[in-house]
Amino acid sequence: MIENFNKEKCLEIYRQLKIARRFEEKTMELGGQGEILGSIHAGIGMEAVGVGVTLALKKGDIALKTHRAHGQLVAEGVDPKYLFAELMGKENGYNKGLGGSMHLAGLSGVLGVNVPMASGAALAFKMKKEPRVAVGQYGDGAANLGPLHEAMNMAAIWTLPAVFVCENNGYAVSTSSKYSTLLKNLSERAKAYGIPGETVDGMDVIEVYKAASRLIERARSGQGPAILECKTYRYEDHSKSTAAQKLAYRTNEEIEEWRKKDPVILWAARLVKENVCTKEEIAAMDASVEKTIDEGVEFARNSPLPPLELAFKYMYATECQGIPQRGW
Amino acid sequence: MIENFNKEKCLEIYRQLKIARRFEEKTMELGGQGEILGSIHAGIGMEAVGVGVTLALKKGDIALKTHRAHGQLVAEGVDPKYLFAELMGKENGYNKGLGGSMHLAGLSGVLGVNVPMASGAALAFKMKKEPRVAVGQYGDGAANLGPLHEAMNMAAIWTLPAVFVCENNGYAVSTSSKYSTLLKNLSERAKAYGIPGETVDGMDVIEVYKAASRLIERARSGQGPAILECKTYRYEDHSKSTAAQKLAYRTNEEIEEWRKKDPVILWAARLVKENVCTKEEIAAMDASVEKTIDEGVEFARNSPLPPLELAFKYMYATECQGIPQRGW
Amino acid sequence: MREIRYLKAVSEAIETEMDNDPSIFYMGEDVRFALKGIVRGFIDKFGPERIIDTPISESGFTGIATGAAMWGMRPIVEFQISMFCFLAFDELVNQAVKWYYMSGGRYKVPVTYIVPLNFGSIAGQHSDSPHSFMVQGLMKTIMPATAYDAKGLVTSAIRDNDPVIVFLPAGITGKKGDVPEEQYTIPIGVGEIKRQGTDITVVATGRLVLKALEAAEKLESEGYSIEVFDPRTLFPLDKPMLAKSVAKTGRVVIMDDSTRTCGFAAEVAAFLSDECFSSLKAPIKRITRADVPVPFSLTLEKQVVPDGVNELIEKIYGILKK
Amino acid sequence: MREIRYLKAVSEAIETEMDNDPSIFYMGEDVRFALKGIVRGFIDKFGPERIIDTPISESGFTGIATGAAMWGMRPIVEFQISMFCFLAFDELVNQAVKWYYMSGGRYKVPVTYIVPLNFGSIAGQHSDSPHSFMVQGLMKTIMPATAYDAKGLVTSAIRDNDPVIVFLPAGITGKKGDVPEEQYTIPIGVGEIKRQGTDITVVATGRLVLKALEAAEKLESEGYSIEVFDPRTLFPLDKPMLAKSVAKTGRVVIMDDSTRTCGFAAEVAAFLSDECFSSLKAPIKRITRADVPVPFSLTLEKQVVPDGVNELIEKIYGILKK
Ligand SMILES: Cc1ncc(C[n+]2csc(CCOP(=O)(O)OP(=O)(O)O)c2C)c(N)n1
Ligand SMILES: Cc1ncc(C[n+]2csc(CCOP(=O)(O)OP(=O)(O)O)c2C)c(N)n1
Ligand SMILES: [Mg+2]
Ligand SMILES: [Mg+2]
Repeated sequence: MIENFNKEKCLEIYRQLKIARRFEEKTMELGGQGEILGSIHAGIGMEAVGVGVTLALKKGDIALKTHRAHGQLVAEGVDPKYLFAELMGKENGYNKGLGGSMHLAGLSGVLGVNVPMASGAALAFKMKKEPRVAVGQYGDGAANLGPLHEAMNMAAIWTLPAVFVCENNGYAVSTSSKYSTLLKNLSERAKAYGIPGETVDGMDVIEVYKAASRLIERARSGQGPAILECKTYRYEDHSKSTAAQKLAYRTNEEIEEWRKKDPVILWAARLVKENVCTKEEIAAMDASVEKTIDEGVEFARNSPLPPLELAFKYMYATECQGIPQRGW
Repeated sequence: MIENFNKEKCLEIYRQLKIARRFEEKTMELGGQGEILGSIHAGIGMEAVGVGVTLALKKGDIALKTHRAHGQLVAEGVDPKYLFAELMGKENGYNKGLGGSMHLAGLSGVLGVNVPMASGAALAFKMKKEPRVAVGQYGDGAANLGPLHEAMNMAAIWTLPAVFVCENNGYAVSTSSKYSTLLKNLSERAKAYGIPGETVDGMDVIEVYKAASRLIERARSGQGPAILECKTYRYEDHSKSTAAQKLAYRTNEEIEEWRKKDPVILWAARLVKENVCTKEEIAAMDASVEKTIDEGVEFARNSPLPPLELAFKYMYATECQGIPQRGW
Repeated sequence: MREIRYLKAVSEAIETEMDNDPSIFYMGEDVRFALKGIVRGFIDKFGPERIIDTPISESGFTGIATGAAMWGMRPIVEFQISMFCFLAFDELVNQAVKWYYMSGGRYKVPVTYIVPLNFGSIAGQHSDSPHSFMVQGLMKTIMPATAYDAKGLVTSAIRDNDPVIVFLPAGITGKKGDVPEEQYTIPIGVGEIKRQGTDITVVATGRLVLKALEAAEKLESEGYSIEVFDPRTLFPLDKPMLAKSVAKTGRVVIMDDSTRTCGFAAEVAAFLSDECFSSLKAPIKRITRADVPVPFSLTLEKQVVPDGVNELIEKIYGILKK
Repeated sequence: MREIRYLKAVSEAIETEMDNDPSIFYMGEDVRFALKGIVRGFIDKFGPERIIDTPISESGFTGIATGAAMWGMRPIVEFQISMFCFLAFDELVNQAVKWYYMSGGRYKVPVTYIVPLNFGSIAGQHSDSPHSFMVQGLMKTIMPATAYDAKGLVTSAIRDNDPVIVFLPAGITGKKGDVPEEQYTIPIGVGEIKRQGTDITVVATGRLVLKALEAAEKLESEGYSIEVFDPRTLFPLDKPMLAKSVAKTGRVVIMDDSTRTCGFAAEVAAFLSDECFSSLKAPIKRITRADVPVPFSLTLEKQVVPDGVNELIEKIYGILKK
């Protein structure tokens, strides 16, 4: 047993890590082929953060994610088929084809704003006396945005049930976090709000899970928010569109170093090594994941394009005469 | 001798404290009579901060001030007559009657933005290799604004010659700083940027001066920015317009407690007590200050109103055809 | 009917909605002490859980309201000064307005923003009337001109499932008017002909509605018949009602208290010059603020911010005396 | 003359100005690596002192640029994505634009902002063309349509002593055009008739200028004579040149790639319906984006963002075939 997880749970964690990875790899592949349009930011290499956080959530809790969180959404339980359909701009996509990768399922295209949004959700939970916690995730780059700072302070003074998870993958596009802050750990920013801040190995799903659980339960029990920084890494370039530029902001050696800590591979190895399951069971899980992914892609491919009027349908929740106006 | 200041300098400090006080008292008085329009935020009680900072500046240094800094401007050497003229909306006002109290001489009406502005000035000094330092002042309320946080971080990573002075007078309008932050000292926010933060008694002009000098010279020598928090107090209500509402967010006892630490009175008392000067010399200085103030008011009263075309004159520094447009 | 002040009408609308719906809360700077006079006494009744003082963090608390709304609350956000719309601009037009759409209908953002307007020797950064930015930003925007309209429109704003921004015009929030005791709604997007006339349609917003009525009164004695159309909702604009009025009069002056270029008045003129072109008998005139910040000196301010009556009479002479 | 790409023309203008004036520096996110392609190679020439990478702090670095400008520098600020105008909105329209005025001429803010525009399956928060907000905000706003105009206008923008915002339209920055090697300026506020015609004036901005020319070409074979007016500077608008064109043609279609309501096209229509009223022979038509965020699905995006050619031809038929 690892951390009180029985075999089934351990395998389930593996499934989550793996499907998160495979979903994003498939997305990049389909992007390369032009089947998925727009920009795609893959979180390949960072799965332990999303899955670790997901494991720490209880029913009713929410995690507002970054632009790199397609995989985390799948790990959380969103059926990949609706996400693929969204990414292909289809009518039965998760956001009806209106959002796409950068505004998927409530992920904002504007960095940092999910910290205020998560704080707002936490405020709602607190006001409704629901025992729920809201997690707001953000990158090392987004950490430098003012609205995020403002919201963290409010979350602190109002003792909101929120946890802020900084996914520090070392870079914001080409800009090293060693350049954008003088701090060694971004969790030290917690001192500006008088709340706890912790830093963990973000490549280790159990480390993330343990710290996240502790801070989430702390928040749930009314002790207020905290910052959890997870040191992690993205193997891919910043996005599908930047990859073509081959910007030399990091070395291949660095990437290879981090790959040695691969959260998916290491978790599988650990399960086998600690005799939690067999190689064959891992392989079977891989096959099952692959099937789900393939079915998802097929579903999306076979889904219809949205009707043209859809472009004007979801503008206002309460309709008013004369809007939205068309452009010609 | 106090802190290496000879008698002349000590008296000059008194003059600065006193004229800062009298300028603002007169402004409030004229505001009450309707001779000065608009909102006025008086910094009466807080003079030690502005004067202490002013003392610490060298030629070429700049201090971007808050909405409560009319007195500090005068202490810095701006002739009161141009400020009174501005506050009366006259043509020869410091801002030609276009700015008024809340946008006086480069003070922004938007809280917190003088921290980015001061950082920008510091960047300019650094790029031009000028040995100048920029001070950005802000209140305990303004401390919670995001743009300020963003700029402090940039000042830190770029090692800019800037010092950020937090004038913590305990309140933002009716909102206690005990409510708006969990921190005891707002200087602790410096930890979020990896820069030094200090807190001093903001009622003591020498304490402010000493700490400000140290941090300003530190910045000048290329060691980067710092936060200096000055604990202080405003005797008046938030502004001319809020005073009428008599909001009960603080007690008279509290005000009286702080009045005991009055920076102007205590400095005069100390000079006499430590035999730096006589009571008579203080009285003579008071009279001289009064004269300057009265002359300033007279000058402003006798100044002409601006010509109507002035409303359209200073919109663009490089003129273009057709703008600015009139409204009718 | 009972007469109450405009601000009291706003207050009543909010109070009654808060009585009836526990998911509504009110947040902003210094709202416990009701600095802007809108929620006077609310703290005693609703407590600090529902009357929430915020730190000075406009962008952050606007974002928090969005999040709270997405997860089931109905926040009302007060901006202490109008310019704070600028600090929270992304949160308003790029987040709150867009989430319902971007999420394909998954998230609703029922937030009401209350923005008191002001000018009069407070100059550059305190005198803006940023409503036209919100109109351009596609946010439902209301600007009631009377106490009656205020109560009904604010009630609708709070009940609406989209973000709605309410501008309270400078200078008229102390004015009294007939207001029913019971709660009622005025639909968003429906204007009102505040005065019937046949010679010219004056489109006026907010405080300028009252100025237009005053001018119309004066001109009546000279034999001119002025129709005054108050859109009440700036976005969406009640185009059918406006078109009908212009079909009758054929002449238009638009009076709005924001910047001229790309302001609300521009949109009205653009609409009319397309869809009501054949009705038009004269150039469409605008009376707006000048395209400069508001100067401090009162003498100069009057060059920039229209008083409303004189400028309008002059424009109307210019059109009708030809 | 030598042909170079539009983006290269922008780059050349900036490089030459930086060569000549040490007070100019360039700042933004990932500019050392020239992520947006504008300052490629600059880091080697000018070093990290003048090519400054910023953290992700749009409001803060815009404010820092303002401060640096007030104290003698001439910053150029690149926004990686257009929507960041919203995050820095206060710093742009409430600070940078207003300081010269509020200070009575004491502080100048000579900053140039470079905003690359984009759309095409990037949806809601990445597809905005926020130029009309800047026009409403009274900031000098330019949007060159050709490589030639780009070099001349960007040079003027950098030399201007006020804040000037430059929008680089989506899709056309890779297009080649004749551009002189030497530095030259095109005055801010002066438009250009890009094509002479007699039947109708098409006012088009940015990428839509090229679409208008394409449509005009097509329609010529059908016997229609189309005049294409490119304002080049959106604020201030070259009203005399526009008025002259409309005096000749009497008919107008305005084509602009921002939201419809209160957008640039609205201002153009409002101007014409007042000052050129007597010239007008037909309703003024607008082709703009629809008043919704840009949807992700390409099928839907085409319903919202005008392609330019087909919509224009249809509108022109509607007007001329009557
Ligand atoms: C406010 C804002 N600024 C800039 C961008 C453009 N952008 C998208 S992702 C990105 C890098 C973000 O870095 P980080 O927060 O560390 O997340 P990561 O991409 O490394 O996961 C940038 C600059 C944006 N989307 N929003
Ligand atoms: C961004 C912004 N928010 C709110 C205001 C309105 N306002 C003016 S002064 C003030 C209180 C400021 O408190 P603090 O920063 O502590 O300075 P103090 O007035 O106490 O000197 C407020 C809320 C403003 N001018 N700017
Ligand atoms: Mg990162
Ligand atoms: Mg204070």
